[in-house]
Amino acid sequence: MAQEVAGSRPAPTKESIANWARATLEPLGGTVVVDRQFVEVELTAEKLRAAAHEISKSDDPEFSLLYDISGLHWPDDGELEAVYHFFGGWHAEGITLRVRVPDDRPLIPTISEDWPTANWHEREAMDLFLFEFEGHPYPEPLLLEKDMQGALLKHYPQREAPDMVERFKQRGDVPFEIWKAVRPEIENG
Amino acid sequence: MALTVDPDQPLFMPGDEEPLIKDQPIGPIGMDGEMGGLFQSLPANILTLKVDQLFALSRKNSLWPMTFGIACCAIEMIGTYMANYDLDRMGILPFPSPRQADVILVAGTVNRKMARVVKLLWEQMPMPKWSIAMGSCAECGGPFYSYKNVIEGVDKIIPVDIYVPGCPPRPEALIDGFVRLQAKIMADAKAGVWRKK
Amino acid sequence: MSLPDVLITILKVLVIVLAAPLLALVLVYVERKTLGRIQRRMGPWHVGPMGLLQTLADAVKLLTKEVLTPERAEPWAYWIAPIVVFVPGIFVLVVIPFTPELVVSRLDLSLLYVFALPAVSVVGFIMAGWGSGSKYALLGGIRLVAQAVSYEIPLLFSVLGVAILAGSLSLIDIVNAQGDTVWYGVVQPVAFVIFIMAGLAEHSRTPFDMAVGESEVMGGPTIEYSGIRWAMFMLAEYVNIFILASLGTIIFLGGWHGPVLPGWVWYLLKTTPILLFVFWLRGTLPRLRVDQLMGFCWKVLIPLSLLNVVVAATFKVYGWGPTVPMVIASLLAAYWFYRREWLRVVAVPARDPVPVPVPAPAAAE
Amino acid sequence: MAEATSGRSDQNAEFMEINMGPQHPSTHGVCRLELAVDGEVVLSCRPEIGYLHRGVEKIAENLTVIQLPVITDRADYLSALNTELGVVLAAEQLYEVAVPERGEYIRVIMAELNRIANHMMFYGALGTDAGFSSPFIFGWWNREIIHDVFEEVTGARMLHNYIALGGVKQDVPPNFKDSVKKILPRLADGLDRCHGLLTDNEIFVARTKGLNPLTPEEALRLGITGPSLRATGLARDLRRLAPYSIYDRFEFEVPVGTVGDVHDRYMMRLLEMRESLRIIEQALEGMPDGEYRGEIPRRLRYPVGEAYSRTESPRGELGIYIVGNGQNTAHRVKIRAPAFVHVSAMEELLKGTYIADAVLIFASMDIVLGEADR
Repeated sequence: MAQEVAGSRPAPTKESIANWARATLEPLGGTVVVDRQFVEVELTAEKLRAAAHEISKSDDPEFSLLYDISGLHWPDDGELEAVYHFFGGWHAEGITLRVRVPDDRPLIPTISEDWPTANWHEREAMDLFLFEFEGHPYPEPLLLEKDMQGALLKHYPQREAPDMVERFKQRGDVPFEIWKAVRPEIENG
Repeated sequence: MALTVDPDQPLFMPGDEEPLIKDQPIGPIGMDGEMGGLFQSLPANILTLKVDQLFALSRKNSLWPMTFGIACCAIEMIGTYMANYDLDRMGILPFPSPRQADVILVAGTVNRKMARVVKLLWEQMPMPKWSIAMGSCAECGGPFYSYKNVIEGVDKIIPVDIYVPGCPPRPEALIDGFVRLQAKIMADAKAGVWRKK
Repeated sequence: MSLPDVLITILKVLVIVLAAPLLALVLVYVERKTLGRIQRRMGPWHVGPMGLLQTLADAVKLLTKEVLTPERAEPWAYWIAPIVVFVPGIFVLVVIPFTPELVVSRLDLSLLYVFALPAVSVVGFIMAGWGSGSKYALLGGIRLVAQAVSYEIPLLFSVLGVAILAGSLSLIDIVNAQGDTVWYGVVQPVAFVIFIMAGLAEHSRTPFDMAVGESEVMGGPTIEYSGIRWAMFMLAEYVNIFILASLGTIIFLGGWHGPVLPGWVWYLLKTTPILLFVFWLRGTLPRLRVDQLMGFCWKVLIPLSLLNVVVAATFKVYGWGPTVPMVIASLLAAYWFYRREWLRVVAVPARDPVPVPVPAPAAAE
Repeated sequence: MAEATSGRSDQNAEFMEINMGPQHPSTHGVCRLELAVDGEVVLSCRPEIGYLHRGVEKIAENLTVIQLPVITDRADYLSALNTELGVVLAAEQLYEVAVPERGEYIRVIMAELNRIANHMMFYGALGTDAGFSSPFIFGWWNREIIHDVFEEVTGARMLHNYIALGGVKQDVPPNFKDSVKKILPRLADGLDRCHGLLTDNEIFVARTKGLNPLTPEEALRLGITGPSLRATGLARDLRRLAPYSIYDRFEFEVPVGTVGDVHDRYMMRLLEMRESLRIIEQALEGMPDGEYRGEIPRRLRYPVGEAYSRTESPRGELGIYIVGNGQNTAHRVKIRAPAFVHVSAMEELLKGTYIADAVLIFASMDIVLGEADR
């Protein structure tokens, strides 16, 4: 598909992608924003699967690379946001989908039928942001174990800097003679 | 949102009795005596110390580390094996299997998922065995100390002999670590550490 | 056999049993030095003068390692495997005639004896592979057996030609037969090359070390061994290489025959190049895949070695007359086989590259 | 691909379950491949990562924009300078900071040197997986030459924290130009040696030609980018397609493969090294004197907004997504790692191959686990 397209047609520009987005994604309830770096479409979670299918199926502005799914956590307005970056295979333009979900019920439909690479991106988002992608073929944890998930949420506990004085006390009086035995060995070679 | 994070409770490996993560005492004290010296039960006298020093001399000159790199320190470890800082001239030859290795060179960050593998490899190695914690990630968690998934230092899992500081440590620092380990092996033999007191 | 003869033979066998490990230590040192030289670095240097005591230090360290048996292993198979692998190497050393008087026993079927015994060490590798209970060991063991057994055939055929020429199966007669006439390596060039290649594959040396290569099977059947048992596998490998090199000189390069120097010096002058060639291969050739390995043996080596037997027979019967065209024909056949059968590169239809439109300067903001 | 991940595809086949475990000499770090093997043929493979997950993105949220390259270096530790370039381009997009000419030229030279060093490491790893250790040493001679230059300029061999907001942290030493001019012929000679050792080595060709060929559509469907995608015939190189920094001033070809098999992927990286040498020569002539770092705003608070930078890292296309919300630490730093996608593509690529080939295919994707796990 990318083969015969590449040679013949000029690369799509940002405006042509914006028009295409207004034509196909607006009916799905998406609002198109153009003044950002790439054309952005804000969607509700239910319409995401249909929009992803449209993007993967579309041929004029050809999109064949799902770059990544970045999760964002807005703790003050209690929402989780998933940002999907799609890019063209033989041209440099791209389109971004944004989905905002309340963080106590983060349900997003999976898009791994149309985009195979989304499989692992969604599993990673599950690990790090506790999203729930319903319909995911293999929702096992990828990076973190079950009891450690949700690492990139803002209230995830972090380890404070160690208090060195207390750590030496905690080590107890370890006899350092053994190390002294090594010292002369090194000094005189 | 169910955030069931309790990373500080000790990590249990399936089927082991005491938790994986606990402070290991440093150095040879941690190893329970039988370090492969002949006639362990003999006390430290003139004859046994001389025999130990002969074995220590041969052990220090043919330290075989295990090809087991985790992160950026592994690249510097490979750099040390290569032509410019050749470790083969000191008799240090990397081996793939833990059975033939004497030294476990933990080069990189150990997180909770990797801790079980490091412990398993350490137990698979036959005695006498030593361990080098290479890089600040292996010593104390390094730049990733604040992330709960990272174990702050390999000495929480296995007893460590030599700490090589640096992030990543230069090949010269790693060679200095090996030289110190050789000195330590000779010192242990002289001090009769392997003998029953 | 009178009593003193028995004692002398026992003494000679004892010397061989002690010489085998020392010989292996020297070969390990030479290999690590040559590998270092190929890769522009020094081999072992710090241990002893010029690193000479390095392999001694390795041996003593391996002797004093802990003796452990993996809990998933079958104890008997695991314990006996190193012995079954190491001992045939020593038995074969007993028969090799370094010089007319420097040989332990003058067996008149020594050629047959020399090639029968390494087949026993293959059983040892199966015991090691299955006995140590690890999947990689099993995989490595099965690969090694398939390789060793199938490369036994071209090895034997390549030597069959020489046996026909010399008219006897005793190594000493073969060397004496080469004394005045031309060496068999010249009459049978293809047989010599096949002998070396099949020998390498028999003991899984590079480029045929599929079974013990460390990037896939991490050391093959010897993965679970530690300490002295692993050392026995290593010693067996190096003793086998020495046997391969010395058989190569005896059968193809006319053992101790040489114009002025004494016999054993000529023997060493001919064995060391073959040894260095084997070590040189270790530094410069990658590894074959299992199916390419087998294809190479069955489709290339065996037909060529059969052709060689025919060449030997014609030389025996008709002398030099028709043999020269036959030798040339066998060389051409070897090259043709090499090009057609062996290097079957999978031909995948090439496609023309997909041009990506370079964005007009205006577009590149 | 989706159904394979839900466990074994065919239950009845009698197969052996092998773990090419985290500690395996040819997995280039800590990734576990669960292979279901029938004899020698791999039936299904399920890659398992997470053994090196160190929370680079979590720690990046505690750091200011000056400290950010320190932690992102350790994500992809083999091409640290290219990752730094991506991070700093995104930060400059957010802070709207101009970079002087000299800074841009120094960045391009260092990034291209880092690309050569990374491809030399790839060359060594692929050669060792093909069966012998000499390529590692051949590759590392050239890496050590480049390490000497890196030490002169940035002070560190591998993880530099040298490219900073607005240019570079400190100016290059006065003899920089001729020290780099001196190593270029040595690198070109080292590259020819590497070609001589492996490229026309018959056994290497027999093992890698025609192994795992890919068409552009399959590669794009699996998300493969970078040299492995160019090997399939699609000449997609971000330095040419969406030129960032000053790459549009240099003229260099984008090497393109024909079949997309392991041999083509290997050739792409070797030809790319030659192109990088050409870029460095042109950049050395064009490097002006003067300011090496533009002026940076006094208070380094992150402006509210977000920025996405795409750069051509030696492994694939690296995307850095920084979201700022007014505090002095970033709200979110997302690293789009090509290695992460290539490991997920392994599930599809390793089906039906021999174990020895599976090792080669894994090595041909040049995967660094630090970047895949982040």
